[in-house]
Amino acid sequence: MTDSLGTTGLILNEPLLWEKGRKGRCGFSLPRRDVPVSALDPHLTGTGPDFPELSEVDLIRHYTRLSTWNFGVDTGTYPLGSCTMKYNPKTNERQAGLPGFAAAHPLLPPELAQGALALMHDLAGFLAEITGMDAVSLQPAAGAHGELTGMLLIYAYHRSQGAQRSKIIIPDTAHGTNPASAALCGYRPVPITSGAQGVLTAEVVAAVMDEETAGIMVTNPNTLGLFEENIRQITDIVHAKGGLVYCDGANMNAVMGIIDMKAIGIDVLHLNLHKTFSTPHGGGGPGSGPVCVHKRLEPFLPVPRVIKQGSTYTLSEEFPQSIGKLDTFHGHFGIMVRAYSYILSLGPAGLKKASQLAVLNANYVKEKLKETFHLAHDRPCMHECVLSDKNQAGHGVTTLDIAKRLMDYGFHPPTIYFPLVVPGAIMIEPTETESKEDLDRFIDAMQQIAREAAENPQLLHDAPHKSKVRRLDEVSAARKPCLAG
Amino acid sequence: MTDSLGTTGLILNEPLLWEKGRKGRCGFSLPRRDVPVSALDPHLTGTGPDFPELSEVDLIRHYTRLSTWNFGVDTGTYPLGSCTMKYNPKTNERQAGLPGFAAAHPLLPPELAQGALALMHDLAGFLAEITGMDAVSLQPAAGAHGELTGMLLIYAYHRSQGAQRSKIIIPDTAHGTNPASAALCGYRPVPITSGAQGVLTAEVVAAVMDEETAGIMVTNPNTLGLFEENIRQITDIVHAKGGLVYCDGANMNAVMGIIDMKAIGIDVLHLNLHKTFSTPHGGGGPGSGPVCVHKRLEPFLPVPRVIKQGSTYTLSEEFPQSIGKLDTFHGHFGIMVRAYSYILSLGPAGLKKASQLAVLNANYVKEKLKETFHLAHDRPCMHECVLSDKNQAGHGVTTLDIAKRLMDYGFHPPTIYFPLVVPGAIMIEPTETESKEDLDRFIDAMQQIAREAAENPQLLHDAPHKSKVRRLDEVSAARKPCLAG
Amino acid sequence: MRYLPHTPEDIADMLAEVGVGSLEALFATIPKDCCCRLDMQLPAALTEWELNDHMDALAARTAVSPAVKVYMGAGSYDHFLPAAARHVLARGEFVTSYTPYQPEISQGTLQAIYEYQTLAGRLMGTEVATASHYDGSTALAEALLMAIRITRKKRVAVSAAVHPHHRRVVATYFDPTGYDIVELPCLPDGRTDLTALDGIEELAAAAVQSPNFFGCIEDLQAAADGAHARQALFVASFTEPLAFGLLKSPGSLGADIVCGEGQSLGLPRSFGGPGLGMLGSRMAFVRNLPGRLVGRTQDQDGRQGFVLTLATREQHIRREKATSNICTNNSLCALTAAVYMAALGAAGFCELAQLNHDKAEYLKTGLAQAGFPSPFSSPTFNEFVVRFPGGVEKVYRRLLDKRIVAGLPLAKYYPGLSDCTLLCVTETAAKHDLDNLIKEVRS
Amino acid sequence: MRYLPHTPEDIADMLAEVGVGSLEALFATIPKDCCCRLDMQLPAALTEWELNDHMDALAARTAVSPAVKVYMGAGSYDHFLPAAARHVLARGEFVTSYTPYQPEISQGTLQAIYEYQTLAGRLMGTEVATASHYDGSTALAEALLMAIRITRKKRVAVSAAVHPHHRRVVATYFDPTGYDIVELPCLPDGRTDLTALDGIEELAAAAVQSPNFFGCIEDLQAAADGAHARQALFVASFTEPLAFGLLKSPGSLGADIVCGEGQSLGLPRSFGGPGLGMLGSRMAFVRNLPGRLVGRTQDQDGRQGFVLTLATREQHIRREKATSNICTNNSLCALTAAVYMAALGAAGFCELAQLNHDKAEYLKTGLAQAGFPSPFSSPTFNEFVVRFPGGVEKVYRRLLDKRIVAGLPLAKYYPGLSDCTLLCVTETAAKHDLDNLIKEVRS
Ligand SMILES: Cc1ncc(COP(=O)(O)O)c(C=O)c1O
Ligand SMILES: Cc1ncc(COP(=O)(O)O)c(C=O)c1O
Repeated sequence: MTDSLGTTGLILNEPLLWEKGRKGRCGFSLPRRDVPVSALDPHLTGTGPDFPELSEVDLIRHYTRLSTWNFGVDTGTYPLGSCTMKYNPKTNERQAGLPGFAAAHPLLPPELAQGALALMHDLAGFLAEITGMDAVSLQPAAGAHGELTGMLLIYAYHRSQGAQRSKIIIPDTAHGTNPASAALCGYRPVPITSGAQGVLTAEVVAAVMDEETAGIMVTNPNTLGLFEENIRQITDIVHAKGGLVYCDGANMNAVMGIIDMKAIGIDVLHLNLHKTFSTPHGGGGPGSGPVCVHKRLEPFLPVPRVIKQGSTYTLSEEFPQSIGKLDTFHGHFGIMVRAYSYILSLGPAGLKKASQLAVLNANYVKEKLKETFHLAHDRPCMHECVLSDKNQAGHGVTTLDIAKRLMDYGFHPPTIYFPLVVPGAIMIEPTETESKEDLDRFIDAMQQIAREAAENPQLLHDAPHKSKVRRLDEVSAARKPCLAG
Repeated sequence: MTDSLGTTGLILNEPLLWEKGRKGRCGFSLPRRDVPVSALDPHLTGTGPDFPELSEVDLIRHYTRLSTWNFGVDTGTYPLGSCTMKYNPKTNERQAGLPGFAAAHPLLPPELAQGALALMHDLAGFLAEITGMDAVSLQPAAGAHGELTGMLLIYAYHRSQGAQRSKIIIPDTAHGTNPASAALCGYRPVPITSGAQGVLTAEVVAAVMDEETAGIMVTNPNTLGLFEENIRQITDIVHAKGGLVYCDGANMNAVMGIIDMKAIGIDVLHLNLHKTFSTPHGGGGPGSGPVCVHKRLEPFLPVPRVIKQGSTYTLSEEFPQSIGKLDTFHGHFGIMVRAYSYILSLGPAGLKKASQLAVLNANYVKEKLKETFHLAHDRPCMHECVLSDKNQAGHGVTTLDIAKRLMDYGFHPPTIYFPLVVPGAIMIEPTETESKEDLDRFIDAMQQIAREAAENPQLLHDAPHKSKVRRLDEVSAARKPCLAG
Repeated sequence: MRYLPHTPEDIADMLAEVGVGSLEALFATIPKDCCCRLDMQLPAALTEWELNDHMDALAARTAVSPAVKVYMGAGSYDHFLPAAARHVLARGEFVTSYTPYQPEISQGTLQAIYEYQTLAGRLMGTEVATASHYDGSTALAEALLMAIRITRKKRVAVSAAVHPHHRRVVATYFDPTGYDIVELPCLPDGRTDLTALDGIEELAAAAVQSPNFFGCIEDLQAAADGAHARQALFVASFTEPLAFGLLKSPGSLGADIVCGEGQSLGLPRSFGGPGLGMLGSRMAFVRNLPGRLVGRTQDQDGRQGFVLTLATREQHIRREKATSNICTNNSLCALTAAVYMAALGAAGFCELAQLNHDKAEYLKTGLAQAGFPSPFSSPTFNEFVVRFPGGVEKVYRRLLDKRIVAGLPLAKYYPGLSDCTLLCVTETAAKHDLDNLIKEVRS
Repeated sequence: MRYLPHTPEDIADMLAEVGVGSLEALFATIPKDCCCRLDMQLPAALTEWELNDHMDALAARTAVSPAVKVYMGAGSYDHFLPAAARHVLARGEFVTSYTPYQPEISQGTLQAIYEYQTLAGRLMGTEVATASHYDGSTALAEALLMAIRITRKKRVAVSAAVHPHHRRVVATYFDPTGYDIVELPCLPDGRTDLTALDGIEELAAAAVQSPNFFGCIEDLQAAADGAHARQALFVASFTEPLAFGLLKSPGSLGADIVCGEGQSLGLPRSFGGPGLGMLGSRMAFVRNLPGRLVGRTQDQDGRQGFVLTLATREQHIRREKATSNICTNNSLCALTAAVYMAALGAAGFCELAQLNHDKAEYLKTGLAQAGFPSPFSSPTFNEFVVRFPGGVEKVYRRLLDKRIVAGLPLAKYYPGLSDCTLLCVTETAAKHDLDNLIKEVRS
């Protein structure tokens, strides 16, 4: 089809929940009362929350209509850089919904929870094998939580070495969660700039690394989609000064079965199961951010840990040096079930193939678009490539305009204005589940948009044209916040 | 909200299945081969069907996109007359999906199928109780199939009486399936016209009923949404001449717990479980059309029949006068599970309440719109009311224009141009699951459309404006049929 | 009740608007002698949670795998159902919409059914396929009536190896029509004796099923030639369309009308229904086809779109002169089949068919070696008849105690095969289960 | 593999376009000394069907009702989950979308989360509620850090009756910060001893959970007054928000910050996660709130719409100066809670809360009459502590053999309560099961 993938169709408006319904309705089947009412001391009781009252059909239509205002991976191509918006397999939902998992209480005595414990034990083993690290904690609830866990591990390690440190090195390409997580541990981020090639040089690291510095946080592959090729020298430098190396593994999707993280000197790394391991993002979560560590950090891992004794699994708290607990129970078990299912569905060859194809897709898009859009670093990339609006600036067209216009073509925009080191960044991560035809359509759209930028920039300033709402006033939203109805 | 419920938003185009995909893809997990290949005689084997090859994500996106081009009860108000588009409860889907039902083989020995047989036995009993009839067969696959079954029963009955008859009386308000089903039995339909009041008079029936006539097919409440108030006299007349009375029970939703069909002289009646009993229409089926009969017709019911002996259920073929089988196995069991769940969820009081509210909703809409749109019969209606475009004709606006314009307002149009006795009929059946607010919005939309008809008829001729496609060329579709790609 | 949105205030306001004093009064126009019902004797309403418990208990009283191994096909087949298909098929816009009489807001269903018609035609080898029928048996009955309409002749010949239930449904449909049905007997090899066609007068159509009820693959070309030689149409039916991943399509072998049961294309067995009635023919017969058809067209802006078409064949236009009385069909089942065929794709469909055949062959050979050969020599797909010289009942009972259902005993359907059972093996049966079955039979 | 769309031809064409000879060669820029991996030692890929069998077997090795009756809450509650909620929550547009950074095509998520924030605020009695946090424990940790930011003081007091796991997580978060945590002991009646607040210097906040870990309803007003008297903020936490259907909301009792675990609002227990971290406060503190917020605004045509707002608090703008490091939160869990709260509605929520309370009271009274009273006199909601003078272990084991989990033995958490267990009863427990439990305990 030559015409745009994006078009318009009938969509239903829908009021806010409390503008709907009528007192006296209920969309829930209230259980039968088989015990007497027993009154509670009246000065304790209140009037209950002021919730709207809807019928079941009100409820179904409300959320069905809202859902149609959203764009998901199930809708179309979603090349959101750094977010790995790959296809979320439906069988994983089936597995997570099994009563034996979904209805299991987290504090069941281990003998009654062998299935859940076995799954966690084996998943941790799989992740250790995939990254090459020695031990894994599944407790962190998301990537940033994994980063915090990693920082706490490094903090605990240095304390065990007898001397705490105050700083941590963080490249300018790092995701915002990196400095924020470090700060939670009281570490002062020491920013370093990546080299002209878009990767860190040993020199800049050597220049700042000292005995006051706890270590470094590197993202590898980094947020420019490049492999940190000096990583070996860098980790040597950091280790030489008694520091540790944290790797933000959010981009692991590029290198499964290709890089041994321990071998390149990583001490601790977090994974995003909701990226690399295909669990759905759910409009912003829940995710899961396991940390994988070098054996020197294993004693500090969160508790409880699943231990296998013979053929039975138990939970152990017997790790006196542990940093403690990161969340109430075992972490996001429901997400672990999905990731476990994904790993078993692909197997080792499939996982490696996924990484290879993710990298192939990114390089394909890069090659096809680099003539039209300025490419920050013209060299082979990993899972994503970073373009910018430099070539379009002459027409007064910005990255934001390009992103909004892509919606009219039926695509979710890439990540924009990140990483910060590339002005007007357009960060494209296709992932391996996009087919060549889908990428070719995306490339066509980008090229048509470039033409429009030259011929009719207003068309882009006014975009999007087809979505249910157009550009929103974010300024007054922040100035006079209205956060509840 | 004062603005229209209908708006436009981003919708994705999607090519035909075979314009998608690539040879070499497969969206299905092929089972592992654990037995040797054994070749089949090559002159029997072919090349296999030419199916497109898609990945799982291709498949998910294809059907997700297509679904967004559709309007369902889950989307909004669907007042399609005679179709009873009530809310389809989601718990019913859960029940029908239970492995013990969904995975059961229809020819299991009865001792291994007690659960399924018990459900069928009890559902038949419930339907007999709801209609007041003596016995029920669940085998018919839809309403028209139930009509055919009914005709076959009447045919078998007359044969058993020693003399076959050639004609059957069918009112002009009848649904097209009535004469078509009668014709399949070789009966010649004798059309009669309903009286000025929109109901049959005893006189017109008496005038045509004779010993050559097998009986009459009445729809009660009829397709004008009116109760056939002379039904007692009519059934007496038919019975007096040795005929039988068939009732099309598609409109049973109006009278559950209110009318005893046997008491008013009905000999056989079909129900649409996909209307009255809330099972989803699925874009045109599957449905289920059980027939409920007077005991004089019971010996002729289809086989096998579920028999309860003590606490166990068996299947019996021991009915020598049976008309035989109507479909391969037991009928649409999966639909029966949903209807059974619905009946148990509402209970006797809930079913009666549903009928009362269905009638209330229809009368409310009728009263609110009868000033604006011509009302065929200005009298209390049952579950639906029939308006027409008579008042708008002056502006050159037709029922079709009004129906198409309703889409822009976010409503599914009513049934149009049926029943045939009302020129330009607009047949509105709200059902009981629509709330007063929803009806008020619908009424507003209809009134605004009436204003538009006067002020700007072209707006209506050009409608719909918001849907993904606009009016389609049905003429050339039929003239040069393209039925496959 | 959570499905009923009306509050007492709503009801009061609406009654006032209608000018009626109570809900009961809404029915005042109904004559007293139509005696309003007293309360219905039905179980009191259950909560959603009581219903779940009740249904779980009922469902638990029906034997399904893995608890029981069921080697039975006979028109209802056990195939794997992908989670991805279930996911898209649960979309409310597909499930809760009516027949697409308003095409502008029904393009999802319409394009999907158009795609189904296309894939179904490619599968059956026909130029056109309908949007669906109730099931294989009614599709066959409608196909035969269609042949009678086309040929204006009054007699049909149906093979004794057509599914017995399909033949019974045909008999039910034919009973009042005066048309007659001649049965074509079977040969010792398990296939239809086509010589029986000789000398049948007034023949409108001959119907043969392949693979037939015994699982045997018929010589459809010969059957087509035989029918055509008598100026009759040849109707080819089926119950296991997966076979066409391996076999030549009926259309390619000369069938004028092809019909059958599509349950095995991704539909759960669901105790026998809903299934999917499939029916296709040559384009020349399109105006004689029963049932609904979706056609491709354009909207007023020239955009591609789809509509229900050739409605002049149908009851809502043609009434008693319609080609069928069908209205609601099995649309969602057709959609399911389309999703399934698209998921497998050409190569996957063939591979799955081959696997079905090979697993069935594995069991067939194993049983033969164990001393229980098939009485029929004809090649089979994923079903076959096996003879237990000592009688079926004993073996069948013994296996049942081991939670194995040894197929469908044939005595009830074919007295001549009273010591035989009809076994089916699909991709869901693991080799070790087949080995176990052989072992148990032997013991 | 069905998730990987690339055909060999696709790969060849794309490699050519990229100018690279093989998939391996794509990684040529990686220095050799970064030693590409040898093959990973992982299980070979399973088919969808093998996976189903494997997962069914694993899941079968975890005890859930109805096979086992679990009378355990302790932060994870068993409530009925409506099929209707599950249905809408499976919509792909909700499940497979990312954080709504592009509002024009994310209005579904944005309006739904705005609605969640509103209902959550009404439930907690706060002017503003965040879009979600990981769980109740991290919400509490973030709430206390927030109080420290607001008050610029360095010490927090946390009740010993706050969920022990929540307290451990707070300790983990606080460890590197140098801030310190004072524990407020409990009174014999099971509530927090607020007099312990006396003389605590530099107090940023006092945190009390109600109903507390023992199920006891705290005097939040008194706690708020106590904290405020020391110019400290009062943080009220919870693990069972259903209680607010019956009890006064924490906000209405003077809490400055309210936080807790929202799992019981329609989320499956799922072996402990994902849950829902809820957090709200007075509007005055909005710029100190951690985590994401959705705000209402207009588009350029004046249409109502929603956006992520006040992002200057967040890590992607403020980096190390952010109010939290959180990025991905538990959005779909918040959506689930909103659906659940809307399904119940005001009256339904209260009625369900009352039923939980009454069933728990029924068991509590029954056990007391059987000679097993609660050690605590304070009123409770749907959880309570019961003492087995003979020791917990014996009774607990005996009941386990009857497939009953008699709550959570407290020895591990509170040595002083080594002969006590924490029992929970929700609407899912039937009277006859409770009677049976009492009988078993008695015997
Ligand atoms: C490079 C990088 N690091 C860390 C994160 C944070 O992960 P999460 O959002 O799961 O907390 C992200 C995700 O946005 C990321 O892209
Ligand atoms: C009055 C009436 N009778 C019969 C039918 C036929 O029912 P079905 O479509 O289930 O065959 C219908 C449904 O359209 C109807 O409205």
